[in-house]
Amino acid sequence: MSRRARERRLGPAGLMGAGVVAGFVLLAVAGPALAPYRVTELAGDPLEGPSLHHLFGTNSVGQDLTSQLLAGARASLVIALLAGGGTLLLGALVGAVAGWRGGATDSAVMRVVDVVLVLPPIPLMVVLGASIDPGLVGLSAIIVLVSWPVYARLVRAAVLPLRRRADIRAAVGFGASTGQVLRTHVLPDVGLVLIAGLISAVERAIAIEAGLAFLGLVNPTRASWGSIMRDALDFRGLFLTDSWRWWLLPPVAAVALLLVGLALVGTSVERRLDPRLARHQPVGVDG
Amino acid sequence: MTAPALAISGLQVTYVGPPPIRALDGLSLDVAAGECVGVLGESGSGKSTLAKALLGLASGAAVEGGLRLGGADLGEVDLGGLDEAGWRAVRWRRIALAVQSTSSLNPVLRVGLQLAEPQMVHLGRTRAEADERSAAVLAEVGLDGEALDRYPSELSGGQRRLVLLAMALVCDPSVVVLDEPTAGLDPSIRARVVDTLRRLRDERRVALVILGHDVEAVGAVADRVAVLYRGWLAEVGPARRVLDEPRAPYTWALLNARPTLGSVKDLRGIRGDPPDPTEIAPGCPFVARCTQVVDLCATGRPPLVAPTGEDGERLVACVRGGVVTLLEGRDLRVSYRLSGTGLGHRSTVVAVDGVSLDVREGEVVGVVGPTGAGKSTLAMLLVRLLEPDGGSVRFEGADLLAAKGSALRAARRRVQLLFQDPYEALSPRLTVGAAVREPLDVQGLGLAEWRDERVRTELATVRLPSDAAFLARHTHELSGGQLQRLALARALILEPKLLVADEPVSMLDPSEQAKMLQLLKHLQVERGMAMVFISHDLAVVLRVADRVVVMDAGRIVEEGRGHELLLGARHPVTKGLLAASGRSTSPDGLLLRPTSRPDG
Amino acid sequence: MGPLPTPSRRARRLLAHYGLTVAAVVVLVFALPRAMPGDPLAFLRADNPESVDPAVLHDLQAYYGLDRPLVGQLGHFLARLGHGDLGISIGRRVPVRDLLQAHLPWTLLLIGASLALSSVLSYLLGCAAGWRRGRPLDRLVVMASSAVRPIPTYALASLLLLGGAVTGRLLPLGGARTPFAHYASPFAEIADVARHLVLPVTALASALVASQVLLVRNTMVSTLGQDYMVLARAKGLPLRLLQHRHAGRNALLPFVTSVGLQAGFLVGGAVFVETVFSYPGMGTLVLRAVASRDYPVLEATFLALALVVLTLNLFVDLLYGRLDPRARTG
Amino acid sequence: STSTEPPSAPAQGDGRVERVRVAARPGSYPTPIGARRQGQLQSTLLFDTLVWKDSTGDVIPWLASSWARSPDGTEITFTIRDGVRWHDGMPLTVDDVVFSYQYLMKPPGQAAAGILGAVFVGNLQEVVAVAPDQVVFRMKRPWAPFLPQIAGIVRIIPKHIWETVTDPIAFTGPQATIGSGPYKLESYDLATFSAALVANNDYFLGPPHVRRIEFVPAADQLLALQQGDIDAADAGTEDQLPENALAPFLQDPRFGSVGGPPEWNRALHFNLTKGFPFDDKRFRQAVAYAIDRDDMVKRILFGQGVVGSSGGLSPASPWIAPDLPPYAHDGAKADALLDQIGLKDADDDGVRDLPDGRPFVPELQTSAQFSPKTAELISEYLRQVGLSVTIRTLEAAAADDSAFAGTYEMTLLGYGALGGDPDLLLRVRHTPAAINLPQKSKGYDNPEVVALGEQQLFTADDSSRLATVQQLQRIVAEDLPSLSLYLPEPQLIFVKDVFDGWYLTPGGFGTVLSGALNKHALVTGKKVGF
Ligand SMILES: Nc1ncnc2c1ncn2[C@@H]1O[C@H](COP(=O)(O)OP(=O)(O)OP(=O)(O)O)[C@@H](O)[C@H]1O
Ligand SMILES: Nc1ncnc2c1ncn2[C@@H]1O[C@H](COP(=O)(O)OP(=O)(O)OP(=O)(O)O)[C@@H](O)[C@H]1O
Ligand SMILES: [Mg+2]
Ligand SMILES: [Mg+2]
Repeated sequence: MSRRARERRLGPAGLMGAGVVAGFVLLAVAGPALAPYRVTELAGDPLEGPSLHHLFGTNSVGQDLTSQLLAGARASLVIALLAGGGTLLLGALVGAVAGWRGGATDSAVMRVVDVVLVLPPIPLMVVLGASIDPGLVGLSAIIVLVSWPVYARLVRAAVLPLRRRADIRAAVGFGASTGQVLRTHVLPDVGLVLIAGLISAVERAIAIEAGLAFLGLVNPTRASWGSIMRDALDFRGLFLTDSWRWWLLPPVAAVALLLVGLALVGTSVERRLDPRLARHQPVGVDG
Repeated sequence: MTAPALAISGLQVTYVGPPPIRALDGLSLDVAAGECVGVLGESGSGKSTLAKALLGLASGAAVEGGLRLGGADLGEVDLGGLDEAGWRAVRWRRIALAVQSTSSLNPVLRVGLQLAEPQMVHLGRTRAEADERSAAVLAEVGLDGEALDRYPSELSGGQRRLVLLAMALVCDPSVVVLDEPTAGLDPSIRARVVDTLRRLRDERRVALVILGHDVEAVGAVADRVAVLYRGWLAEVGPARRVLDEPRAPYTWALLNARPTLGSVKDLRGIRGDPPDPTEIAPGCPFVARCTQVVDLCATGRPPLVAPTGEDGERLVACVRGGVVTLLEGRDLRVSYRLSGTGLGHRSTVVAVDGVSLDVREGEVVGVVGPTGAGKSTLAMLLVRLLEPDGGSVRFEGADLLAAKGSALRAARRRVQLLFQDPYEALSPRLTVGAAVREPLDVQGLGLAEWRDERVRTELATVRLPSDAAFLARHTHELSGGQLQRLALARALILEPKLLVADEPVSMLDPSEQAKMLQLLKHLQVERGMAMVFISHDLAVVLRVADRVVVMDAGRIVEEGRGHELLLGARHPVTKGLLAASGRSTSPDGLLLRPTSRPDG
Repeated sequence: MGPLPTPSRRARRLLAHYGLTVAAVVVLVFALPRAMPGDPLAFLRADNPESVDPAVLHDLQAYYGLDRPLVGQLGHFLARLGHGDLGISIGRRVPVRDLLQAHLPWTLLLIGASLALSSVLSYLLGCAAGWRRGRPLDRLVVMASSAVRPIPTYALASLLLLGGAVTGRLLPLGGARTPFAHYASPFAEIADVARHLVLPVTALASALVASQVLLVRNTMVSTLGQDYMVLARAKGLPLRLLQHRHAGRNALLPFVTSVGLQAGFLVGGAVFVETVFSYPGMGTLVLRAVASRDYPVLEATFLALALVVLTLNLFVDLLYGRLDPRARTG
Repeated sequence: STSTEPPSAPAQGDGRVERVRVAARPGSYPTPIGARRQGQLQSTLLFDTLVWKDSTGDVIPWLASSWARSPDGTEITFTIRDGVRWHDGMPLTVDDVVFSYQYLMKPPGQAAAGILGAVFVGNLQEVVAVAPDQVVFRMKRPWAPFLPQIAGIVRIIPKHIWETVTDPIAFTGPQATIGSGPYKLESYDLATFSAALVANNDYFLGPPHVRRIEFVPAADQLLALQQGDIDAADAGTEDQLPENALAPFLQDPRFGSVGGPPEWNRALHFNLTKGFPFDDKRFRQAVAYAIDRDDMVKRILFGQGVVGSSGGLSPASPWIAPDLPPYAHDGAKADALLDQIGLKDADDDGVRDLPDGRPFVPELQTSAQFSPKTAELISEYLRQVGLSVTIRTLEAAAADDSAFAGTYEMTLLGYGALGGDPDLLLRVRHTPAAINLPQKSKGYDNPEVVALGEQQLFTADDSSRLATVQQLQRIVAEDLPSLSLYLPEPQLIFVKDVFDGWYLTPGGFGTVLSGALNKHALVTGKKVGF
């Protein structure tokens, strides 16, 4: 595919977003090799500001924040991928089946969804955290188990009306299998929902990971962006000194940048999925 | 005369794309108050685009040209320079639209509110007043006022369509544009809608613009009809005249292509496909599909002008002034002298007696008649293989009988006769290859290789083998069916403009006959040939011909469109032929109206 | 819109469905605390190293009914619940009902205010952005929400706390009201409570707005391509009606659904915000109860929060039925 | 027109302090029996004990004006002050004193209080009033820390209220806070833990110096102090702040600060039941040598703290043994010890292996309640001597549970009571196996230590008790079942104008292990004396 063709597909904003995401993926892959120190290594004095030795300074015990940020890219992306993707996958599968099959399957699945949905998430995670071996995979599993119902309901709500739609009935009329219908009609149609869902699932995963650390509930990973934030906020003197500038802001910015990148890609893809979007021209905006 | 209620001049709408699509291309049309103009056009011709452009809704498109709303008491509005706010003041109050798609109703708002809101916004009515008016209009189009409390999803497709129609009327606009107003309605409701529209036009002097592809539906109300092809008007004129005697090649082709009541003709669309809307060629948009193209056609958009012999009411956009007559036989007569039975006493048989026959571009004229009616003789006359005793034959505007030398030679190339009996027409000495090649050799066209190549293509066209072995066979070694195809290939190799086919399928069994007929019709459409199709079997002729003449004893005793003959044969000869073809003269079962496309 | 239809099939089904959910929740709410590692008395002991006497420990276990088998405990719990008795907090030695009465209103206030504010804001901003798809405002909204959304709620709250501290005494940094204040009038009291709400609500609502605004914007955008928008425009309706009646009503539907869906996480977010701002809501109560495995408090708070979420969902379901006629017939 | 700001007049003509505000913290309702955390602290202000402490940390008379111990130390007689009244106006008598003690020794009071361990109850023969103003405690054996540990802790409760109370746990009404203390409970908010305590003008020491104490909710103590929401803040208790973070307060003349002896520590505990090498003291010593505790004080406490003593007590405690091994950071020694016990790097991958060749990867458990940095630092130090540690972080209650159950190999704990009377710590840590507490290193049951622990408890004579305690420390320092890592130095920052009589009581007061709200200071406004 030529550059121009790619550009047409994603648009400049989408390309930019894709670039950002790709950059982070690169960091995640190459990060540990680039890192000047080990994550927990006592590489400098406590609370050194940014310098040539420590580009992002050091934290309160003198660990190098550059190395932690680099390592965090991997942890956060893995969480984002495993937990965010897993959440959406599980939710979408359950939601699509419930919405598509309807009837008894639907009501049974939705009862389970509702119960999980109303349980307070924090204790739920403590319980799960105690029974699942913590680690990136375990943590992701916890996040998936707690957050999937939201997406199941979202996807189900998007799939439900499709069953009545003429074009999809027609496809069934041609003898298309459920799999084919889901792939060729349902998926593109709920694509918008899925993209929005993926972005929100990813950011929710990142936030939950960080939040769990903050609440001191489970803390299985020591090198995610969330745990850097947690460490920073844990330090009582954070706002009494100017250390928050190099300690708190970079991980916040990194998470934000990653998510903005994803959002840009998402909004660009949405245009391809829904050709009707092109039809609307904003009116009365200037007048 | 007062200013028209709606004046469109040079309207050009281009969807910006990419790729850019020129949906309307320089369209000009006036609609007077109390007049109903039908815009007829096939799918994608730009009807909905026109509707949107008229209300300033063509978003994503560049709109050029003039739009003007006028009328005796309303004052003029130049729609050209309006901004969104300006449009807002005009929409619905002056010009309203009944849209095509029933998904245009907002699913989450009650019908009542959707009907009321333009009244409240534009006319300052209270909700109660608006509801009262809405109920009245709904009743007028045949819907119970109870529908006001419903949501669109609770109405049927037809009911939603009526709501859309009523919605266009609630504010008493002076111009109403209706996009496919009757599609998907059952006949009684449709009649009611038509009735309402007539009343609007006559009593309230509303200017109506009806957009549609359904000739019957548009023809039912429209005073005038404009025919739209690819965003360009091919023809404008009083409804009956346009529909009965189409002048523009497109209109003519369109009307020929449409299914008609009781038609037994095989349906054939217009040849070729609509041009790619993304390519904006300079010439006539119909050029690629037209059968009467001349060089001039490709050089500029033909203007809408009154063709010769028509008043100013009737406008046609064709550089050739509309469909031209390819062949014009006038008052032809010929008689054969019979060999005397004795004493020098001679008698004559008048085989063709004062026959006049016109063949228009791309038209198939069927000639039927009992044996000995003079059909083959007429064929010979038309191609000037027989000199008539009287009358004239004009081909492509030139007198064929007077042609000489190279002019005649050129004319011979453009008119071909497919002989009734291929055994006779093909010399048994010739090989297949030589037989087919003969016309090229005679005309001295191209080089040897090219001719061989053409022979092979043409044989393939008539679905005969084209390998060397086959080419080397002698004609007498072929079966009757193969022989007939060979004769056809021979006739077609010169790419004639007119093919006179004399009983081209008489030698064949029914199955071969069907295949041959389909081939012939297909080639006729795709090559844009006109054809005189001669047969004594009315059933066959009706399947193929646009127009049929019935001959008996050298005279034309009846002529008309296929279905007209079928339904209303008057002459005993015709009736006899029909009976012979095994058809009832009153095919009531065929009287059902063609159903329009379902909505959605 | 007319009045709600009398208990229809839909309403009855809703009720049955919610009843079932509540039943499941009640049992889970009992099981969940007990599934966590640790026990409530361990915390007491760790906290007060002198209370090590095994006999004393046994007495305490008996007092709180912890020496019974689980089934017995469940039966006791259900019986208590039937009488409206929520038990006594093991860690704080006060009736759990009093604790709920003290904390629940604040959480309801915080969640309610955040939900109301964020809903109005996300709706307005989302509509405006979607309407101007691709224009600067839209870009700004998309970017800003993408940038704010992933910031963990507690980090955002902490940054706000810092901001609040920098601005001096303009806004109170903690608590729900000025302690021991005497108010001249009810208005003064309302103003005081409102001032304390500003920062927590800002923290919670910005997270909510950031996640909801995109949803509204996206549905708005897909709404704009619909045929009914073309007709609405054709009718010459003013922008306001186009945006809010025709596009907005449709864009509202997924938004309303998602509010119900977010309810659980809204409660979760409230925990963070309450912690940072020492806001005396359910969040702080739950967290402390989790840390001390205070079973009676955990049971009651889980149940209360689940009921809050359920009620919100019920409300959303009913509202959805009123907003979308298709949901009623379908 | 609002008066949300309470009248603020710090000091009045008589030098009294009208109001002091401190940060509200979690805790139970301030009942006199079994209250926790802030509730416990508040109950010391509402109720009185027989004796108390001042800024020296020494026991001073309180409800008892004097006391006398029999020569064999088994009998203590208290003389109760005259004219003391309950908040409801009833007089406080010796009967109340006797009732208060007896209430705690049998159900239902026993379970509710949980204060007096079986050891003491088993040792106490009787509590009787021997005169209208005298109470005598008779014990089987002399109970050395009786004054600070028993008489300074048991709140005297009004018999006329409590004798009818059958369920003291559920007894939390206004009646439950009627005591004889210098303050009365004016209001208490369950949601925010905010409370207002007002001076008891009929107090036996005269109207208290500080007239009103408010516990107000604060998101962050230092921020609240900066904002003027509170008048005193803990700058360091468990977490320390870098110097420059405190600079705005320390350099501002409006603020004063006062410190105290460090008494809370973070310690590394080994689980000896996990077998080799945890049950080998050379391994534990090697770990101690490997850990650079001075560096920890620098990095974690920003230098504001001290390295723990190998004997377990606070280095500032008067009971400390002077000649304990310091286990100063020494990598070579650690290496040598590890080599000696067979933890060698057999495959030269930089990680020591078990004698059977499997890599040795001990697990270090830590609670999410504390900063994970301590664990990370330890893993870094141990890395230097070839020990590769996995860190396992558990949610607070789960970590407690694990510490109780002994499901760890090595764990980090945080606890106080390292100053004051040594009994509390030593007995808790070195009692027989039946009593199971997290602070006790699992599997360490040296009979010699248990015997010494008992012996010091029943030694009335201070100097011989000191010798016992020091001997115990020496053994523990050698066995090293746990290693006290570091102790932060507590510091209180306060607004001078409001009240500057604050001090931090060495060894704590009541059962409160640390904190500034010693009622001696609040009532008298002095550091010592009345
Ligand atoms: N929004 C658009 N963007 C680009 N091209 C368009 C758009 N709408 C219509 N067109 C193109 O413009 C041409 C005219 O379309 P239009 O909808 O006006 O046809 P129509 O005559 O109403 O057809 P139908 O009878 O099927 O409704 C078509 O080639 C169509 O593909
Ligand atoms: N060469 C001829 N000489 C004399 N009369 C002829 C000649 N050819 C045809 N005729 C007569 O002219 C009349 C018309 O004949 P023609 O061949 O035109 O009939 P047709 O309509 O073609 O009949 P069929 O359907 O049988 O082919 C007939 O009466 C026929 O007998
Ligand atoms: Mg159309
Ligand atoms: Mg013939």
